[in-house]
Amino acid sequence: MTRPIVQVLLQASVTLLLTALATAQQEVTAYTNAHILPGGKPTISNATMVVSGGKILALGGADVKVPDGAKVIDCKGMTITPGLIDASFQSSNNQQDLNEQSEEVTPHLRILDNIDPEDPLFRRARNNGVTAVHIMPGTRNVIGGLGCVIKTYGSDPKSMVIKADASMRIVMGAEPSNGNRAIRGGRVNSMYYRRPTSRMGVIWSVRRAFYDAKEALTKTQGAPGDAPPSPGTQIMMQVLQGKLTAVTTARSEQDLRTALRIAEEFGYETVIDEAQDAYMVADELAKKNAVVMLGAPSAETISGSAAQDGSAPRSGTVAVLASKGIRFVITTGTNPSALPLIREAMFAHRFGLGPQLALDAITIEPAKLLGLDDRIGSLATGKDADFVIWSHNPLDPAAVAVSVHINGMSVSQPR
Amino acid sequence: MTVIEAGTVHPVSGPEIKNGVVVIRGERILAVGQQGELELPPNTKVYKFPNGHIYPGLIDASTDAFADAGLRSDGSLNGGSKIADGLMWTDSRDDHLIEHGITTAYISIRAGSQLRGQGAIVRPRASGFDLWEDREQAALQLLMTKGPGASHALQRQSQLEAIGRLFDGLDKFREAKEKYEEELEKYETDFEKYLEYHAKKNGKDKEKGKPNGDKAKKEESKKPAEAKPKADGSEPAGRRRGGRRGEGRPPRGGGAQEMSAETFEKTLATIMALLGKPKTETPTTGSQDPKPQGRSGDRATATPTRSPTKSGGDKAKKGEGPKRPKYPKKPRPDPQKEALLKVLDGELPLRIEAHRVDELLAALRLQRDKEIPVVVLERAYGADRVTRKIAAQGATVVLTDVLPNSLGVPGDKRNPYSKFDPTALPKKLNDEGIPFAIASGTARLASLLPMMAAAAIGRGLSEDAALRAITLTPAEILGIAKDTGSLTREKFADVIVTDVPLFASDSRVLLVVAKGRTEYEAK
Amino acid sequence: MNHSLLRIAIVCTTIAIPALGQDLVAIKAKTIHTITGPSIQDGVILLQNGRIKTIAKASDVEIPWSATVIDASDKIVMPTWVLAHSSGGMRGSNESMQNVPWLTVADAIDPASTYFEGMLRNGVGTVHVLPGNNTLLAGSGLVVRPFGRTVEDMTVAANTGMKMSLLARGGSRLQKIREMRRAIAEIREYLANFHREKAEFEKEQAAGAIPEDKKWEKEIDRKKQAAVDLIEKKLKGWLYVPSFAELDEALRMGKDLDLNFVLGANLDEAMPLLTKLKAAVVLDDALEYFETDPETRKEKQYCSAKMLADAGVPFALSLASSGPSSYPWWQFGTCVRNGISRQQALEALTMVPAKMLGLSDQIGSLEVGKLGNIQILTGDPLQATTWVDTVVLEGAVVYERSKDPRLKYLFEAAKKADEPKATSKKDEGK
Amino acid sequence: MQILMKRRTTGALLFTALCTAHLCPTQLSAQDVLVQASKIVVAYGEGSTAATVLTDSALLLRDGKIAFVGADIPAEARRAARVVDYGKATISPGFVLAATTLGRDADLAEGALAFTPDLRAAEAFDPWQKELAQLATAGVTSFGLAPSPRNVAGGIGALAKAGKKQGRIETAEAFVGFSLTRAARSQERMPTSLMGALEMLRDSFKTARVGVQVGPDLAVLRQVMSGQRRALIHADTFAELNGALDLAKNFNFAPVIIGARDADKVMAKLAERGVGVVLAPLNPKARIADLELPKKLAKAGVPFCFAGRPDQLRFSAALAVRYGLDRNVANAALTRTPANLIGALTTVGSLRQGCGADFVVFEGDLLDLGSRHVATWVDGENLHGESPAGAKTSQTTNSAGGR
Repeated sequence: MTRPIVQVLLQASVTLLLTALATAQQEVTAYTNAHILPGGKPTISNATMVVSGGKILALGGADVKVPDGAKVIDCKGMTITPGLIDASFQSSNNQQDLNEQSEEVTPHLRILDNIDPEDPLFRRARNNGVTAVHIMPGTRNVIGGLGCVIKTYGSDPKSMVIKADASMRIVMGAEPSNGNRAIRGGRVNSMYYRRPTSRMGVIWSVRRAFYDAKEALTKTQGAPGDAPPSPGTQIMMQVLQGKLTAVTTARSEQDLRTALRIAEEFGYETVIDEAQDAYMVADELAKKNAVVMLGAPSAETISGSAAQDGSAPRSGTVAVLASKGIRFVITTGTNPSALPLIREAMFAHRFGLGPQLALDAITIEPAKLLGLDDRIGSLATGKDADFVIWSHNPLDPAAVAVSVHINGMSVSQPR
Repeated sequence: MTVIEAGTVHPVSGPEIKNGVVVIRGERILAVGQQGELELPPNTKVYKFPNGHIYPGLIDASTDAFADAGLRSDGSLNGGSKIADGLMWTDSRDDHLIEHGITTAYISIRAGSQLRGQGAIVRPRASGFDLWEDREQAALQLLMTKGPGASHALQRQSQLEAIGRLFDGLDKFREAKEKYEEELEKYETDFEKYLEYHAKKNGKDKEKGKPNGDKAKKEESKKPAEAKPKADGSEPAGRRRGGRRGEGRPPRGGGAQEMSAETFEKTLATIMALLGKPKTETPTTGSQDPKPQGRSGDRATATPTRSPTKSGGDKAKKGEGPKRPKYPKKPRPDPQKEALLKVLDGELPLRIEAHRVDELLAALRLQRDKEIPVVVLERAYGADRVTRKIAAQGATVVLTDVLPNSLGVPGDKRNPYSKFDPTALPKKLNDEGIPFAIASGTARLASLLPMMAAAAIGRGLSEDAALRAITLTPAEILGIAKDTGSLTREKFADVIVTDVPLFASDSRVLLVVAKGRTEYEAK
Repeated sequence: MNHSLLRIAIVCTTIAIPALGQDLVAIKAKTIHTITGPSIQDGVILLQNGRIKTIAKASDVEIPWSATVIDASDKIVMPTWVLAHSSGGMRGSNESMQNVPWLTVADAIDPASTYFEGMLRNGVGTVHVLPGNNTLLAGSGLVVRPFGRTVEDMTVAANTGMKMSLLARGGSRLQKIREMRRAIAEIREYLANFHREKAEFEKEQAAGAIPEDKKWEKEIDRKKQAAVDLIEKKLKGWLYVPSFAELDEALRMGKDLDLNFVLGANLDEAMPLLTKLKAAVVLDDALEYFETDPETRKEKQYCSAKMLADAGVPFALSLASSGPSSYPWWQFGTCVRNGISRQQALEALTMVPAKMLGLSDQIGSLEVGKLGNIQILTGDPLQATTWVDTVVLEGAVVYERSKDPRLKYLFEAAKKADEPKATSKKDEGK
Repeated sequence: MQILMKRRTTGALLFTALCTAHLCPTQLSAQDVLVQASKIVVAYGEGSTAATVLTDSALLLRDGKIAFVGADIPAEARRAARVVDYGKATISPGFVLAATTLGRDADLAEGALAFTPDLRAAEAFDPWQKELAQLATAGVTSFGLAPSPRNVAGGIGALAKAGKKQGRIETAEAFVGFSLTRAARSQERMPTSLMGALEMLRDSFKTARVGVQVGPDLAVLRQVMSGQRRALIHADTFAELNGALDLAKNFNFAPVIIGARDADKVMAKLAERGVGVVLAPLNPKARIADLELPKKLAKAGVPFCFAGRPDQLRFSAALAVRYGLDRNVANAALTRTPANLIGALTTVGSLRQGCGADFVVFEGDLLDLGSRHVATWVDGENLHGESPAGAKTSQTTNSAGGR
């Protein structure tokens, strides 16, 4: 019995030692005469940024002087932007591990258990300037479970997490019912003989899950003695109470309208994911001031298992969303042939989105959407020092992420 | 001049020498002996390993190094394909054979159905490799096994018969070649005589200017069939034989399609002859032969319809002098048959991969029936039960997978190979005096060659026999024993040095000298 | 639905355009990039009968009154791109039989194919159409202009090369090499046999066995003419080399045939061999690829264009039929991103392919006397926001962005939104 | 203690009393055995401590146990005992196989439910199964019969030994087997993903810790949390390893990881928390990084051993030595560490007084494949190889073809 206690004491002292070490050698670095796009604010040319201890100390034009003893890095001719944030990122697990397929509705399962920091897709994202990603369970279940926001570098998933339970994913459309088979007599030899087997069935599962949650909400005020609601229902209750944002993945026009209708029916706030047909329902989205996480604007076709629900994406969608004043972010989404995030923004810029809006759609807007704009998303004093030094203007096809920094530490020298 | 001194020298061709020395001049070994015995000229490079061990360069008698994944799965190999064509240095982990002390390796590929191409002997280098001069085609690989899957004895029997059929038709091919050579010389001489005759004759009756209808007709008939205009070259070619429509693959058994066009023309010609058609010039080739070679032109001349006029011509103008000779038809080149001929002549050893006892017996029967002089049995797991026959027929054996229980969990009924014990086999072959080599089998296991020999020692094989099985015997099997395989005068200077005895589990190669050049030196 | 609709749209636009390059055309441009010479600011290009008459600054050129003027004074003018190797624009690009050297793409090109419409939209002025990669000797190609009602209209140059390929489908690389060697050996044998018979005929004639007046009228079989020209180096060979494994064999074949190589991906293992390439090569459209080291499981990104540039081998780019690599600006961006100079990237779609096709005196750059193949861009060719505004082929306007049906379809949504401020200028201010 | 055992043709019963009387009458008054050899390794050291080695000494075996070692063998017992002298050979403790299902995966995995921690593997042990015969040939004297990795919580593993005619269970309840690998997630039942598996375990451990009155399965989890029973968790990829280690940290028990293919990604955590690792047998064709994993584990001070196929145990140790592992650690990995990891250090893994008389005899260092495997003794009986002095005891099986 004594062993575990000794162990705890030992660990405590070790962690104390580490933090002391970190603060002692407080390295201060200054990045001088760079062209800085702070995100959300206008550009500052030949500016200086001072970083130390993983935070941004100072940022500004000529008025910011370099503290003595600081390591100076000259970024002549280069551009510094905040670290990019991908609000809908697909890690490379195969489909089987992205969803718990023994049931269709599993709201309480966390994708965090699946994260492998040395996943090659994280390294590719880092090399292209992405410093934080929002990962959600797969699109195989009707209600997949809890997504999380993590930084794209770290030795242990726990240390990478910025926001543990950031969202709950709901999937509209036929995709969740693809693998199920109707029980029409004959041998039932696998668990996949179950509902839902159609789009109606999928929406019915969502409605029933929310109904149970509403039921549990009213009941708890009543008799406290009953058995506590199942963990899944507890999560659904948080969504209904507005404590947890629900992300609804919907691609075709029909699914988008259903998503908005269900959200209105049960009275919860929802963010629309993928939304290839957004330009067809732009007015309704604007009316309900919904937020859209647009999947891969550059894609000419939808590939992978989602092709059934996908529709022909239109290049003009970004311009429509911008002109209608709909809040949206650009993401790589579930399309396996999506380009790196910065190139998606470049294509959005080509299809008519202003340069400032295009950059904001992959930096400050996703931070606001995920409720983390106090820590990441833009370059301002006190925020995390997540930033990228680009060789050219980032929306230039020849732009390369010269160095990517997370918490002030350079995490990748791609070239 | 280079000198290597070490605690013990294992020359393989002689007893172990304590505190020995190997003297190398240029590419060859000058002398092997006790330290201090030989005086050394001034500018010699001296390597000293006080408690190291010197061995001859290891020889891997069967590996698939320098072959990338595409070549290792190339199902199209047949008797004619030269593996040396496809070998490439790609600096992958499997290509660094030299670091494991392997100075010579025989490369073969385990892909393809029966005849699996001609293996090559290579000398690995620090980066790249050299082909052994005249050993680019070192042996013909033949597969005579159905593999570890459960297979019916009758199935294996029918496979062995099919292999037997490969060898017949060879003598016909050889005669056709020789006949073609003779005809060619005869044609040259006849043509000269024919020209002289006419030159002489024209010299005499310049004024007569006799038209010579017969030859003109012969010339005219040589005109190739009038081909359709190029534009509609895509009209459907002759009957498709084999190969599914829309499938880009060439029709299987390319020869078969050509056969059908020929028989088609013969039958057409005989029908024409039967009908007594007066038309003598060649039938317009309705069945336009899609084969690009000019063969349709030649074959047209060879069709029987022509022959009657020729023979007729002879009789009528008896006193006319030599007629114009006909250019002989070149037989289709068939690299596979040429390789099989070389096997029968003994120039090319035949390597037969046979695992089970009945497959080994069938291989030995093939050697007896076809009198194949040099046969090497590969991977002969069941060889311990046919040792007498192997010894009687002088076949040699190359063993691979000599690692503990490498063929499966012992006693596992589902796996027919689990009853073979590859580590105990070397001792039994050694007792029967059958020359055998231990080889890695695949480039990934090249670094474990000494460990395989150690595994054999663990099951009773003597240390010298084990060392010989990875140095001198493979050299003899590959036919390069006069140049390498042991530390003897005038052989190539292939020398490796290890820190502890080679067969210890943690033995490390410190130095590799191949052909006198220092190829690898451990840091 | 939309394919047939679009095709009708193209046909009707072509009729409206006046006959090609009869008269004088003048193009006023903000910047003219001539590729071979220096760029000219606010220049004017004068075309006569489809050929460039003068290129100079606007100040020292006097535009004749009869010339039709194209005002591009706020745009960039460049020569149209040249694609040295492509197998698009044909109903089927591969014959099912392996050895068909007598075929020609002239019989398969479909002038109304949307492929050529895509070429115009991307500013491509000359395309060398060759058969696909699945056959051994696949037949000869044709250099065409992506505009015209019939194949004859579109043809720029014929007999430009025989397509050969070493692509082994179904893992039979050695067999493919063997078949290629045998096919070439048989053609050589046929040729040698033909010359031997001719020599013997002359000897017989000299010796009097054949009367003097009889001439030798046997000539090469029409079906083998193309292959014989290839052997006699009268016809260029375009050899598709799928990966590093076939490069060795390709170099060996290059010694005795006049070959241009079309390199596939996965070339990093053959880095030392690349330096042995003497002539320019064409690169597949996929320029970047990832490779995972089996030992360390680390992923490394390679760019075939960079490898060739380091080996000092001039290269030409190709465009895919769809996806990002079907846009020239994306291919240029990929090259510059991997460390290739801007000029070398631009030449990879202009002068280098023109030289490979042997048409460097006709196309590839804006010089006096060359064909008037000109594209007018809204901005710098290496920028993502640049669109091709107009394409002029041999003095005739063949493409205008405002009348492009496909772009209308893609951006229709922007039109439907009631207020016009959806365009990028409006967003600048926000 | 009349155990009804049936002669094993189709699982028939055998009356022990009748059988022993008939087969080996001399067995009743078991005579002591004195085993001599030039070198006897009593036990290999843990980590860097040296092995305790006796030269030209002997062991006295009585009733299948080691009665006296070396000098303290009483004189009269030495005279009365039957002498077995192995001359130049080396005697070392028998190999211990930490966790194996001995090819009977189906018997050791409950198909319907993924969470069955209270099932006992001992009950699925077939003492007459033919795989036992291979153990002596491979030098394995005792093994941990573990539940199959096809269940998230497989059940309670046992320590067993092979015998001359039949195997026997040494300790019925040794450790508890869990699994997070793909095998546990590819059945057609809950869980089908790693998220589901971890959630199931977290949930069960939470109710076991907090619940007042719990069923037999959660009682087993309590024993694990209290440290009474070792937990052996199958885990290969980083996500599985990380999940297992976090689970162990949250519920405060020291697990042993089986498989650990990506162990170098979590090396620091393994070392810091003193977690043991049971590696799968080394595949000679694997990556160099995989072959050097034992060396890295030894450098980081993580106790490890090999398991899986018994006939590959010694070869795996030899391969590990070839790729840089220190010889002492390799020897310990075959004998002492596995016994320690499954909590059976007092009975197997060394030749101290009171341990089972399980040892192997080799000519030369057993880590070099070139040294000949002379004999294997289990519970004082010679199961493999000839014993030089005494009559040729009936070997179980070393020639191919089973019995």
